[in-house]
Amino acid sequence: MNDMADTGEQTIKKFLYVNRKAPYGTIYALESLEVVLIGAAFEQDVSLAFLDDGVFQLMKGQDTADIGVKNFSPTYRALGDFEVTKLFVEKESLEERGLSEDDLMEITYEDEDDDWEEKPSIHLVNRSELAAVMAEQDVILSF
Amino acid sequence: MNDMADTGEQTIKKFLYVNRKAPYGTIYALESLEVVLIGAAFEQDVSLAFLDDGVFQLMKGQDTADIGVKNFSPTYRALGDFEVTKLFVEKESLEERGLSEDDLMEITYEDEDDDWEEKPSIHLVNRSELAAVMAEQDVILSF
Amino acid sequence: MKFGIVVNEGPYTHQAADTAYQFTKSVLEKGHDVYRVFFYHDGVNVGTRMTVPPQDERHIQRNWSELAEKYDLDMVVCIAAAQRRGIMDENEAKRQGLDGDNIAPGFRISGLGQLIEAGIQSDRLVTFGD
Amino acid sequence: MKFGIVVNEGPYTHQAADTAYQFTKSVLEKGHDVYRVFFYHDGVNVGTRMTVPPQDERHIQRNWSELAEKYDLDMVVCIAAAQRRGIMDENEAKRQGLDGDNIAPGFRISGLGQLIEAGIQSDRLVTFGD
Amino acid sequence: MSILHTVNKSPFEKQSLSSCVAHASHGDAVLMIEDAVYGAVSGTAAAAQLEENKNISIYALGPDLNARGLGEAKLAEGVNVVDYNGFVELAVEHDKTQSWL
Amino acid sequence: MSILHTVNKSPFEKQSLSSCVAHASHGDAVLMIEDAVYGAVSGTAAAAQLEENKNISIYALGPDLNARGLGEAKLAEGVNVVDYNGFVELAVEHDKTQSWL
Repeated sequence: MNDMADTGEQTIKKFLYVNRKAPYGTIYALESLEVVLIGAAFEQDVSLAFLDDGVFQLMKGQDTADIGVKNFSPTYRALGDFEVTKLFVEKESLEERGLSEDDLMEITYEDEDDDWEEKPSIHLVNRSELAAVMAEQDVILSF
Repeated sequence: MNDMADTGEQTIKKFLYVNRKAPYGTIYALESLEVVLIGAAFEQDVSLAFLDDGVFQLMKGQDTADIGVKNFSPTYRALGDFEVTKLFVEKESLEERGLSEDDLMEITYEDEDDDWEEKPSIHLVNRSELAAVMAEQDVILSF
Repeated sequence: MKFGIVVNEGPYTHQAADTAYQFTKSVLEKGHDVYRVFFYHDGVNVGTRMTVPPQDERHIQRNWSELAEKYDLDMVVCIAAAQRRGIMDENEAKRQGLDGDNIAPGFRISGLGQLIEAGIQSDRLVTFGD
Repeated sequence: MKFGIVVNEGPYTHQAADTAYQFTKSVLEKGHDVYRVFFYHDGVNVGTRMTVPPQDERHIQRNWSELAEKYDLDMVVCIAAAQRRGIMDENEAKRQGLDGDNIAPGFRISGLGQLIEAGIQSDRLVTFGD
Repeated sequence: MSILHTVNKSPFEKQSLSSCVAHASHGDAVLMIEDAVYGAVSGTAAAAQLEENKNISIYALGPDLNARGLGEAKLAEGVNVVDYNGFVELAVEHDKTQSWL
Repeated sequence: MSILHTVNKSPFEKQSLSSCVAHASHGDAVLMIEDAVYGAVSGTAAAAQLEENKNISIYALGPDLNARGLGEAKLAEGVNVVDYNGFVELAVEHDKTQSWL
């Protein structure tokens, strides 16, 4: 609880949502995203980590028409509107899967502290950098 | 259907139950065993394959008291009474998991065609032998 | 050709119930027969009529119920698996002293023997699961 | 110390609901507090009162309901996940035009905000799943 | 007596595709569906294992590839794409199916 | 700010234990529960990966070991066995938990 900031009655904790599963094969990616959206209303310090098969959630060009399942990938691009702006994607996970950053959707947000400049939400990090992100959290949710 | 024997009205097919999952962590091993027991009444030509984590199902000395889950491992030893007598266990799967045949329960049956002599139900096979067992089946059920 | 279909996972959580549905639909549209669809393990959860998915998502139970009606499918929910997971038809609910049932149209509850029978009677048995 | 517990898988199919139960029981017996137990994904299926497991098996729902009664636990089933999977309380069933509900004693249905709140209010949040 | 093997899990998460390929016999087919279609992407360790085995035919389900944003350009050589009808045809052509769950 | 990592899948089936260990930091603990306790058996590739990493403490849940017929004699060196109470204590001792599902 060392890093927790008490601002009056409001407790602000560092929340990390860990995404390690591919979309569509199971519902975990979608229902994790639903938690992130609801959680945004609580004004915590939110980060998302994408590693292992979780990086597949951010693939561009997803088209689910033929499997009859809803395509929820556009929601990731809307995360900025919910002030969810820190998406850490692990380089090693991409490489092992034959992917690069070019395979991912472009996800940006408008920085209210910097004249609403459009900035990238995705941060490529390597494994040890991601471990450091995990280490500094208060609450880690993974589904 | 080439290998299917028609004996009057009775169709006899070669059924293989493939067990690739560990017990207790998930229910698949138990509910697969329930199918085998019910299936025994249909007098088909039944074999069981244990490979990958499925070999863990046959570990001796299972004691589930402290996890509060029913220990169903004794049922494997009763399979002979249901005339389920062909249990193929893959050697490579055992070795990769640091196990040998000594770690497995002793499972036997009484051979009615051989003066009720007690014989082992477990047959250790290597990967290519197991592939051959799979190839000769009519129906393969895996859970 | 006669197909048997086995569905081992519940709706939404795993894609298995969706893939099985698309596959079964293709089997029928190509003019093959489906001897039986058997729901086992968490697959029994496909057969509850109480799911209310979001409006912009597919309704998995209803998809199956409609397919069953159109093609007169035999859809069997395993009784042992259903009891563990709280899927009941009227008879079972009464027998267990429960105050209501939740089985969806087109599904019936029966024993594991129906799965073995599907294996014996079908030319191909195809399993969908986790 | 205050614990929040998250249960993401249904009864019997995965051990998660059992392990979570044993863990929660130990937390309470050691004198710690449990702020809330939140059931998400297939975990909502723990909260149906219609399961009838074999007599020689543990009754997972009943275990949880009894623990809740003994320690006055707050056990919340996620409404969105519950709707997808057919878990309903009386209010929800009415609202959806369904003819009955199936929620078990000690469980209540509420929103995902209750999970976030558990994360904020608990000293430790421990998740059990597949 | 050939087998249509189906696999539905990502080879980066589970070892079922690897075990399936190791047990497939000459003339068998392996069809990747659901999350297993990630195994069809070229240049990975999973693809290398598929390419090693020349005695079996390799298929991937198109609807699942599209859902996951995997275009033809990303696929390993030798992977054949089929739709649900093609899946049914494969099941008809082989004597039995085996699901590597 | 140390983490108690929990893993519940067999390392022979899924790569979650491997990924967990690769992301654990100095002072963290890894607790194997449910089917992950198979990772505690000595002489396997999984055990070798655990032994490599000397900066983290390794635990396995006793009730799950017993259920699966894994006695102390089969365990790799350096694996500490705890019961559910010990699990709770580990959760208390570390600042947060992370479940590798």
